[in-house]
Amino acid sequence: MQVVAGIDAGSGLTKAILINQDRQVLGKAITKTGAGLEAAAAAVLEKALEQSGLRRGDVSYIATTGLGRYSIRFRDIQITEITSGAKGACFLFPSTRCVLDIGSQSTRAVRVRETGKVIEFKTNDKCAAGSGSFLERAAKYLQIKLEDIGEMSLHASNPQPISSVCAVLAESEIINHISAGVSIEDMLRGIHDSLSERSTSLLKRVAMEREVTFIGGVAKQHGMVKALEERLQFKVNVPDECEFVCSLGAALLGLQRFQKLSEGVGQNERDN
Amino acid sequence: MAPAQKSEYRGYVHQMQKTLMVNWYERLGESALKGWPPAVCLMVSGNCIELLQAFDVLPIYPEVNALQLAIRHQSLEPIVAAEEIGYASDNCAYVKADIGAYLKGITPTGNKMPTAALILCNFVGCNTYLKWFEHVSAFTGAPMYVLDVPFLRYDKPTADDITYVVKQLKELVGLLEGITHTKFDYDRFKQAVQYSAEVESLWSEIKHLSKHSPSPFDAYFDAITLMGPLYVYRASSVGVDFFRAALQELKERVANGQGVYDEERFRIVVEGPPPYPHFKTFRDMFAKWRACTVASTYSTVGGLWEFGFRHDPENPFESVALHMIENNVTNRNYLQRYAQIERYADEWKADGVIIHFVKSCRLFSAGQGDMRDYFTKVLKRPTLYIESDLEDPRYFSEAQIRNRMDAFFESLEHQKTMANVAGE
Amino acid sequence: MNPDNGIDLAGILGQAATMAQDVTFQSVRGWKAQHENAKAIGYFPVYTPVELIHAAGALPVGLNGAGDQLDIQHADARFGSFICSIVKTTMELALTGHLEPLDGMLFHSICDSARNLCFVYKRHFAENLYVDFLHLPHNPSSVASQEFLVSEYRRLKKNLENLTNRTVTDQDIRLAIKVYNENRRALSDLYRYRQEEPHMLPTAELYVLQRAGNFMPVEEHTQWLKAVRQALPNRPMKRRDSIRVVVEGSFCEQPPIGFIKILEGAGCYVVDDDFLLGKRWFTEDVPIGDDPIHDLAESYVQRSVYSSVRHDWRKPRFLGLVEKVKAGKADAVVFCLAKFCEPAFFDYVLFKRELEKEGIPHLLIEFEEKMFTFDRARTEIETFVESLLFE
Amino acid sequence: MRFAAGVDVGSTQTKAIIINGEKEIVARALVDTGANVTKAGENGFLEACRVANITPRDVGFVVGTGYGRYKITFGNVQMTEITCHARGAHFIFPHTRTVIDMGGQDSKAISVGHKGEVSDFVMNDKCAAGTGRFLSNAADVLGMTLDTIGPLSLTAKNPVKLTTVCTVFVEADILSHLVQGKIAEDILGGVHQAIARRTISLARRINIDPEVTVTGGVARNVGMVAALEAVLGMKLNISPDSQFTGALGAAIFALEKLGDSFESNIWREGLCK
Ligand SMILES: Nc1ncnc2c1ncn2[C@@H]1O[C@H](COP(=O)(O)OP(=O)(O)O)[C@@H](O)[C@H]1O
Ligand SMILES: Nc1ncnc2c1ncn2[C@@H]1O[C@H](COP(=O)(O)OP(=O)(O)O)[C@@H](O)[C@H]1O
Ligand code: SF4
Ligand code: SF4
Ligand code: SF4
Repeated sequence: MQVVAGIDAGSGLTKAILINQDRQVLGKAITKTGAGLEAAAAAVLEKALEQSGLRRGDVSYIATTGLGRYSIRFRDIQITEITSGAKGACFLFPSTRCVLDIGSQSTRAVRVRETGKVIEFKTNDKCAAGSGSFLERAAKYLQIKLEDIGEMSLHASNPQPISSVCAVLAESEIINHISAGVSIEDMLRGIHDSLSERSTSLLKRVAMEREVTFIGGVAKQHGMVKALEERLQFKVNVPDECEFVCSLGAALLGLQRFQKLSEGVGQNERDN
Repeated sequence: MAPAQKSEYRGYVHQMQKTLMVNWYERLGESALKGWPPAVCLMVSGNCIELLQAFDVLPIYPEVNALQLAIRHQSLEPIVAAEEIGYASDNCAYVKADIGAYLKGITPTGNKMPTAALILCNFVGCNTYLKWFEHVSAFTGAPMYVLDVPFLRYDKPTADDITYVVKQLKELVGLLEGITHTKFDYDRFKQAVQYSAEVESLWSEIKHLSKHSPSPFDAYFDAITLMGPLYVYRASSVGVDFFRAALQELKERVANGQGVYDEERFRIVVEGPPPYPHFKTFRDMFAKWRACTVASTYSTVGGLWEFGFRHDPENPFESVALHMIENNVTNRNYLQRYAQIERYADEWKADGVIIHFVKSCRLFSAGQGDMRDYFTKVLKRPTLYIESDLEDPRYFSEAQIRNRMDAFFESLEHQKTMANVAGE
Repeated sequence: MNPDNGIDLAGILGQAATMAQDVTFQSVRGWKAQHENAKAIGYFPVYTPVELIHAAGALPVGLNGAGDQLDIQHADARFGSFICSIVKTTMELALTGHLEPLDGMLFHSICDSARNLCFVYKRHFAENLYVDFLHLPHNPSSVASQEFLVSEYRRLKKNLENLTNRTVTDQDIRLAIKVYNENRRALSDLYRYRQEEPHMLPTAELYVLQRAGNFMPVEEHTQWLKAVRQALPNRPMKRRDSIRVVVEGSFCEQPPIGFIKILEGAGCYVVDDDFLLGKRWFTEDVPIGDDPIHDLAESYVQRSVYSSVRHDWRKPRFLGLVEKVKAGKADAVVFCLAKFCEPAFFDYVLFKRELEKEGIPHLLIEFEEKMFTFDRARTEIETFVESLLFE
Repeated sequence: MRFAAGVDVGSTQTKAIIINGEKEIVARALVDTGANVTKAGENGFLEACRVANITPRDVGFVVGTGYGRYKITFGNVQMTEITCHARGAHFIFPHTRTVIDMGGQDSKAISVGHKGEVSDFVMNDKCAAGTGRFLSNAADVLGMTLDTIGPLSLTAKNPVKLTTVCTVFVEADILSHLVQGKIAEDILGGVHQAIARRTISLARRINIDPEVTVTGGVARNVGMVAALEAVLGMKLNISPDSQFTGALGAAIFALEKLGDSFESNIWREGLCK
């Protein structure tokens, strides 16, 4: 049996997934990244192995992705989270043509081919506006739990838009809304509306096509999904376990690469 | 806090202005339908409308279209459309609004706009214009001619500068002959230049009226209203009639002691284009303090006439060239702009200068920090610096700007009170 | 500095790397110490007639900002938000006294920010610094534009004569044209070599080699370039699994060298670029005839490389880019645009449109000369490379 | 007794000061602004009244200032915090010619005339980069409190370089430094330096003439003060009341407006329970 591991070393969480040559998932695990990227990666890999009853020696190939992909010295290959996210999304939803990934720091729109290969992508990097941390701060500010945001936003009756481009300054706007008596639900929906507006425009910049698959931590928020669907006027795919999409993609790409290598194709030497 | 004051006066001039602009748009609409008369796209700054008038060619001013969209709160949609095809969020929003509007088929009046028979890029200072018109030409397929105007790098244009522009103007004549299938009529050109000279005298006189206290009109907000006819009708008898009537009306106001505000508290010089998407809000911030703008650099983008320059029917080509090179704010160098503002502040007896930094427009804004430095530190003029945009509504942060404006006027008031105390 | 036959490639490259970003201008100071009463004239990118400066016996000094060598502390107050970094660092260099070795500074009509910078310079420094602005014609289709440029060059020549206190003869200019033709040829040789054997000459090296030329006499620089060219084929270098790209958009503000390294490290062979474009802005030798100023002007109008700050509506720039891609057998274009560089960002739209028509993949990366971490850029470039490598 | 009050409703915290006819501070109050600006202003004012042991009606005149000043329903007049900070700083340090105010969401620099009047000012624009909020975020990421980061930053040996002064992105930046094994002192040293540089670069737009007084909540941070002094190369005035400077300035204006009268002409019954 061939076993390929995909490890996604993110700033907050590190995730690992194991697949076999038939692209079946053998095990997966998640852990807090903490200070040591490599240690977290090793630990999470162990956990996944344990879950699937395998040993380290069984793993034929390790692909890493995410911010810390270079810090994991025991990798065989590193892949960016954009490539692996697209791959993972397309594996889960084969008709995907565009992937929207909203994480804590950035929002990305990716247009892909059937194979999951990236054709074009755009990231927002000017400002933290329009990404997950914006929501995190809002939650903190409104003193509600992150997990509740999605649900609450669904119950909005009169959403209030947020116009500020800055996550920090948007707080002042939030304050204004609150003192004007706007409900928290309406405010959250307003934030989701502004986020989906920005995401839609990002999607349009990569020449959006259907179907759209929505991944990243923010995809967990139902309210956000709904706001996005309303703006796009069509349904989007949302994977059940969006946190594993990137590690899955990495594992799949790793498998591809591994099989190629076994056929004797030259080594990719991009690392250093 | 003093109650906000109603600031706008709405006179006969305003009605007439509206009619004139509506007529212009209607003629453009007609041209779009019938394909005649031909229309030429050109830039407001240092425009050579005289030459177009001599051929009866209609001007299209993309900037005027863009600002109309912004004033009507319709600029965001085209801007976003343009960004979706690759324009950067920091590119000049005038361009984005114009291109986006073209892509989406939006026009300021809802009428169709004619395809330009010629994209005449009269390069007068703004490098963005070159890009803008190249893009319009690329998207519409219309032919383009760049009329290159050397930047005014010294106090006066060189003889070579003038020769260069005159030669190009003559090439342009050939192009216009081709478009209109008519032979160039030198006398008509001279006549057009003659009209311009008259309009310029009237306009200049109007601008000097704001030296009165109270000023009969606001030389930023109201002046903008008068600027449309200045670009579209300058070289025609219609323009002469309009500005004669405007001068008459404003003179009457002066005679009756009518000002923008009953009690004018502050006299201000404004530098930089206005925030069109928030025009009214911005004006109200002045009105709250009864602060009247007595002079503005923005009102000289089309031409700078209050210091004496006139088109000259005896030397029509040279004077058109001189207008383009030397007598509009956009082609004048930065230090000349400082001098212009200082002259306003001095001769128009202003209490302070407000610099409106516009993110879109590097022509105006690159270096305004230094300008601010010069006015506050060297000339010791109270100067306020605020930032927003002239077309993109997303860059106007109302609370922040209001805060700065209030603080500025609070300090002006304080200084005035103390000067009075000292004077007593 | 004169490399013998036992060429010390590493030595030259090392020296170049040190010089490339030296904001204290040691080599310019050294040159001035050796040449009594000689002047050094700085110039802002892109299109400077360095030949005229050389002919006046002065040292042309290319200023490409201050990279990450200088913290902007004073210039922000002059050029605020939404203005590119090179304008600020060029101001900062002057405000902090770094430009003391220079006697003059030239600017041109490339963009509104650079132009206004020229006049802000005049206000602050004109007392000790000759500051001039050249209007380069934007209407090359008109016969008048060449005449105009001749008049502009003559004006510059006169000003330089006043500054250096000597008469510049046609023969001086012809000689200058000749040495710059040689320099350009040597540089083109290296470019051509890199295009053929990109693994043999990393772009980061070619870049510093080029940039060092900003601060040294052109004749010496040419010798360096030739020596390097000779030594290159003997290097032990490994071929890598990379894609061939053309870099577009860095004609004025320059990306940090670390950024160029990242670009290569993430899997790109740069087969053509517009870094330091001012060094190579004629496509052919400038002819050496009876009226050398006329030859220079004619070359600008007829034979200069396109860039986002040169306007020639006879031939759109996007066609130039496509040609470049084809000539370089490139797989893709990477746009490296300086943050807030208006000309570059405008051109991107039409470039993109044309590349898509031609089916050429492209990527846009924004940089600032003073940036020093490249994680985001690296991720994006890698993704792009992966999108071309993985199928 | 005559009393006048200044209430400074800031973006982060609300400050209230009550002074008597002799311009002596009789009460201070500091409350978090939180979500309800109107309430924050009220709470601050009531708290100050409580401390002073007087009723709201005893306060003859109230000047509201700060970002939320328009939401102060019980105030007589509103003035911008710029004017008030200049006045307050001048009151505490009469030789002040420059005020650097560092608050929760913005920073500003003010040129002050001999009588405490504003002659010029600048503020940061649209971006919360490099403000007090930036510091609190940095503290959060490192799991520390605002009180400790300043002193700790003073012990930095090799301050790190920050990529961004964006208040939001800084979290990632700090995390990546942590990942690289940088110690908290050095990270904090870098954070403070970055803000100091940015603030001074803003302040250079006006004339930074001595004496320079730092006001606003961030002035309570010794690390910040040290960093500012290092960049500027001069000593700075810091008052223990730095955060109250705006409110104090407002109170002084209020006292002037009150003139010789004692009583409020505004009915504050709603506030007296
Ligand atoms: N349980 C949850 N419920 C709602 N939102 C969540 C949840 N977990 C994470 N998020 C959102 O997702 C973001 C993190 O997304 P993620 O894709 O993990 O980011 P990254 O990979 O960039 O660290 C958070 O900022 C938050 O807004
Ligand atoms: N004890 C403290 N030590 C250090 N910094 C503090 C302390 N208390 C408050 N601050 C800083 O002061 C800021 C609030 O300042 P303040 O001037 O009240 O702002 P605003 O007027 O905008 O509310 C906070 O963001 C915090 O960074
Ligand atoms: S505006 Fe806000 S989110 Fe954007 S850079 Fe500034 S602080 Fe960061
Ligand atoms: S940059 Fe300025 S002058 Fe040029 S088109 Fe834009 S707004 Fe007009
Ligand atoms: S980088 Fe771009 S915007 Fe800046 S000076 Fe150069 S050409 Fe102008």
